[in-house]
Amino acid sequence: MGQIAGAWVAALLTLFIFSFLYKDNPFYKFAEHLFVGVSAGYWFAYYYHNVVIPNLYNPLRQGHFLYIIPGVLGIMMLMRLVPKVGWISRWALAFIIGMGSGYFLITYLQTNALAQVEATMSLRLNSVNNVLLVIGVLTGLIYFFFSKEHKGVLGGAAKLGIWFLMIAFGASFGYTVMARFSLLIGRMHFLIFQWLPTIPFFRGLAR
Amino acid sequence: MKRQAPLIITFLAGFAMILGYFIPHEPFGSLQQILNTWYMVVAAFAMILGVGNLVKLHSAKIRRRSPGFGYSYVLLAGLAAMALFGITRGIEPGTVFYWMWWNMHVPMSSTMFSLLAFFVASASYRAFRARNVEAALLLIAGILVMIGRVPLGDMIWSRFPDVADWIMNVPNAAGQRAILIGIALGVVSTSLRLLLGIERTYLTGD
Amino acid sequence: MGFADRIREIDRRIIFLVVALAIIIPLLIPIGFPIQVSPSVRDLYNALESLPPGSKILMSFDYGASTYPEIYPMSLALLRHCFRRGVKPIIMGLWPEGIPFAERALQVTVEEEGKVYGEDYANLGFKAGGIVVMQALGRSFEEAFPVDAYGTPLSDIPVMQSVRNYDNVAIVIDFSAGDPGIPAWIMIAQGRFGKPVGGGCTAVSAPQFFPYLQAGQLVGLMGGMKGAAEYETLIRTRDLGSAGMDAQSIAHAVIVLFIVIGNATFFLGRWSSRRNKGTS
Amino acid sequence: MRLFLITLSVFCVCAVVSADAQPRSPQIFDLVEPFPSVFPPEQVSARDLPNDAGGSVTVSWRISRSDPEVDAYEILRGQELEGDFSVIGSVEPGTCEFIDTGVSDGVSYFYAVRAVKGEVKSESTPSAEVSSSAQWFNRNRTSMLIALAVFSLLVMWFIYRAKKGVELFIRKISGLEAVDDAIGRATEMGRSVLYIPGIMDMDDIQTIASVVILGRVAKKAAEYDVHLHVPVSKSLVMTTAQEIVKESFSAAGRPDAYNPDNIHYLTDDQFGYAAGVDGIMVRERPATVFLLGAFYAESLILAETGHSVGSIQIAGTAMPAQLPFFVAACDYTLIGEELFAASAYLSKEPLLLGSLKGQDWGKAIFMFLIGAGVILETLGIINLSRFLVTR
Repeated sequence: MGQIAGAWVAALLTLFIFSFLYKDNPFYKFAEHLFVGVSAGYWFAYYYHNVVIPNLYNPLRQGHFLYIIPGVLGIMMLMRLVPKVGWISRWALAFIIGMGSGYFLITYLQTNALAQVEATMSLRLNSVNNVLLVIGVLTGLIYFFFSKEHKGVLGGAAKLGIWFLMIAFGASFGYTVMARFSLLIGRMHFLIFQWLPTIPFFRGLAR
Repeated sequence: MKRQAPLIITFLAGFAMILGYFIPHEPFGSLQQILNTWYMVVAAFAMILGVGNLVKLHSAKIRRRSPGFGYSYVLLAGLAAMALFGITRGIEPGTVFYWMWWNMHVPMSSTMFSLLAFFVASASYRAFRARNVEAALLLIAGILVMIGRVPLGDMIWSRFPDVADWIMNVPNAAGQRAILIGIALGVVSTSLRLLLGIERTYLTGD
Repeated sequence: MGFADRIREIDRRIIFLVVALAIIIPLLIPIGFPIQVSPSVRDLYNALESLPPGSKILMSFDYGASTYPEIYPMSLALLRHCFRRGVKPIIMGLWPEGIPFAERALQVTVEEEGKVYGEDYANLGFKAGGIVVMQALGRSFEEAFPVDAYGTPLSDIPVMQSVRNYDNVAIVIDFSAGDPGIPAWIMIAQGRFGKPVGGGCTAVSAPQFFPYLQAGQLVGLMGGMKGAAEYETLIRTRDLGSAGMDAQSIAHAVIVLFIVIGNATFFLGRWSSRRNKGTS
Repeated sequence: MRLFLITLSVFCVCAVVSADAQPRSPQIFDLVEPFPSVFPPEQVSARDLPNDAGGSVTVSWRISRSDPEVDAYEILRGQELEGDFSVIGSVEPGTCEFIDTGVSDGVSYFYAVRAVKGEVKSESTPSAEVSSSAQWFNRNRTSMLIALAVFSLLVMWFIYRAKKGVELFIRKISGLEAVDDAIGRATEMGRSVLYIPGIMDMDDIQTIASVVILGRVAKKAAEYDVHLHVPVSKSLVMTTAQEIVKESFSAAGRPDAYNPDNIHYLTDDQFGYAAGVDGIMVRERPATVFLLGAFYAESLILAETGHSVGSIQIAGTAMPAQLPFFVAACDYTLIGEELFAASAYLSKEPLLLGSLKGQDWGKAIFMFLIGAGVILETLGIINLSRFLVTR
């Protein structure tokens, strides 16, 4: 019974969301507000069980007092609610921004820059493909030059670079289209073969 | 002090992350992991601000009887049910939280996600037009890869999959690499501006 | 406003309707486009086909709701193949959402093939911990899963009685959508315990596993809905994957058609406006 | 039969002795009589794992000659050569390496490995002495340190020059040139400006970049007296955005026009957020939509809905997978690096512009490296790329 009720709730909400494609309407508004509420509640409970309990409450109870620091930073964040001392929340914010900057500085330099440069410079110019690859990377980089006007030779190279970028965009677009349809097929499959058969008239569709 | 302290904290936190990368010796070796845990705790605290903001805005809507205030009841009910059941009764299979998650959150999420199929169609109808050379390249690469990846393409011409693969592996790879290297330099420069306190708009004011 | 203009500014809801029909109709009335089987899927099929009846295989469901349209059809095809060959699957999941999908797939296939729980297959349920669980399985299945998904001790399940650890299963199959997934299984089950590993993953992530295939660390791989459709071709059962492929092919064709129409009207419009300019 | 076995054993031993110049294991001779059912593993060596935080030793060996019949290898560890060795782990046949993570730094250990087949155990000679230690620098990452130093110095050098008042030229970026017009359009139409800073949290550099750009946009919105609406997906982004917008409104001389309720939280959930923003778009019909920051699959859902209500859309992200969708559906797209240049471009502050110049020099260096590497590689002179490898 719970399963059939669940299938009906799921199916109706699915249809409510699809109705947005026609135009904004009360059904979509209902689903949208329910979705925002339910998902915010979901993440709230998720954070409680998967972050606060294992990463703050448990360690503190076991006497790892280093964990007082994030607790204090968290409380600083909440100080925003008290206008007079609200400025202290910036300390917590400064910590997060600093941490994020340091982390991304390193990871991007390694995985995006050095790894890609390394992969490109180990190519031998013994095939058309490799020559094209190297030209594509170099001209693509020229497109991103900010401090030189794109004129003359530089302009021509930048133009070639943007062509490579456009082919890349078109190709990735075409590549992902397939996976996007799988998702829609999955939803349609749920509606046709799992939900409709709960209505006696359509029982024959069940698979 | 009020103005300087945040800049110093930013610098120290960033510098600690960088040191943790280069120095395996403790306590530096596990710095990245520790600071990341701290961040998650702060983000969890901040969640109270976010959810509080949501509750405040929608209860104000109800109080003021603003247009569509009825939906605010729906939102608050969903939020309260999910958060309260989740925290008091647990989130394992068999709980109310799990039932709501499986029959409300999951189907709405995947339906929202599946809307992409429609939007991909309308976007390509509009955008894939050979207005100029750039748009034409986008169009041609897109169509060739699209056709090369389904059985239909294979039926039309058996080499279509090879063409699609070539586009993915040569011009696409070149373009992506240029983008990735550019992004890395942008990130490095932005991070340095933040760590050195040159970009500080996020901290100004009293 | 001429005809070309009207087509160009077409209400996008008409496009949405056509897309929806392009998906729904092939689902209801499968067309059956021929499907080319790629070598990696055939390898996986052959690996299972070569097992003697009565062999046991470990099947891990490591995916969630957002990727289920791509991966669920693969699990149906593989379970069918196992049951028909008399191979006994032992099901488990390292993602909490994986088990509900496994149960649904079992419900369908068990009924079709007339199999019995405990005799022909077992479901150990979900266990959190990823790599730690994989390592524990290497020592003993009972250590990782003291009871099955329904609370029965493993020693009371006939099919599990002769299974101690990886040594007693022929192959590990992983339905993988991320981490923990295929890379971790290769590292532990294949690398540490020498078990062949095969599986299925999303279309987008398939290319990153090609090196493992080339190195022989993966015995075979299904990528996306297309992989599922290819496996269905091999076991001669048309189902979700094939139906999905029909829908996908039609939807692709529809999009390409839209692009062609869009361009045709665009050039038609430009041509007519140029001509008008000439006469005025 | 017995004679045959003895002959065979002797033959085996001779083969072993002649094949290996390494110290012979005394066990082999002990095992001649009776017939050796299992050969021990050989050449056991143990070394400290380099570039780590200590606490780990890597043991390696050559597999036993009777590997196909062996059930397992057991790894033994002792602190004295003549003392007790205890089993610390066991691995499958065919394996020739084991990483022991149960050691204390600075303590000396000896290792041995034995092949096990049923009840029979055949042990190798012990390894040489080994002790683990933690390193103060990960040498695998030297190239990263150099790269980091070079780029930091470049960026700082150009910032320093800008401070000295050296004029810097910056080319036109059309997506950013359009910002003024886009906000002006909202004034003319009497509609709002919607700013979406992506779905990631404040620890993501793209979100930080986006929030800084929000500051510049908010200042213009305040000057033009336009309603600015910022729904966000993370609580920390909400608080930061509120601060920045408030500050920008004061800087524009309109602190009274600032309303914190215009910057509000929806939900942490990716598609829940997309559903909420779509609702806002169709009901509010903003004149202009900014989509700047880290986006995933929701990118096209938002961009298509924004287009359908007739908004001018300026998008930008450093997520390579989402760029094609923005390029296809939006009026202007900031591609990758351009997103990070936006704050400098919009502010026109010399110090920030200086850092852009530093970025350009970075690109030039990389281009030079690629060119040189490819030429040297093609001519077969040297493989430069291996100097860049980091782990």
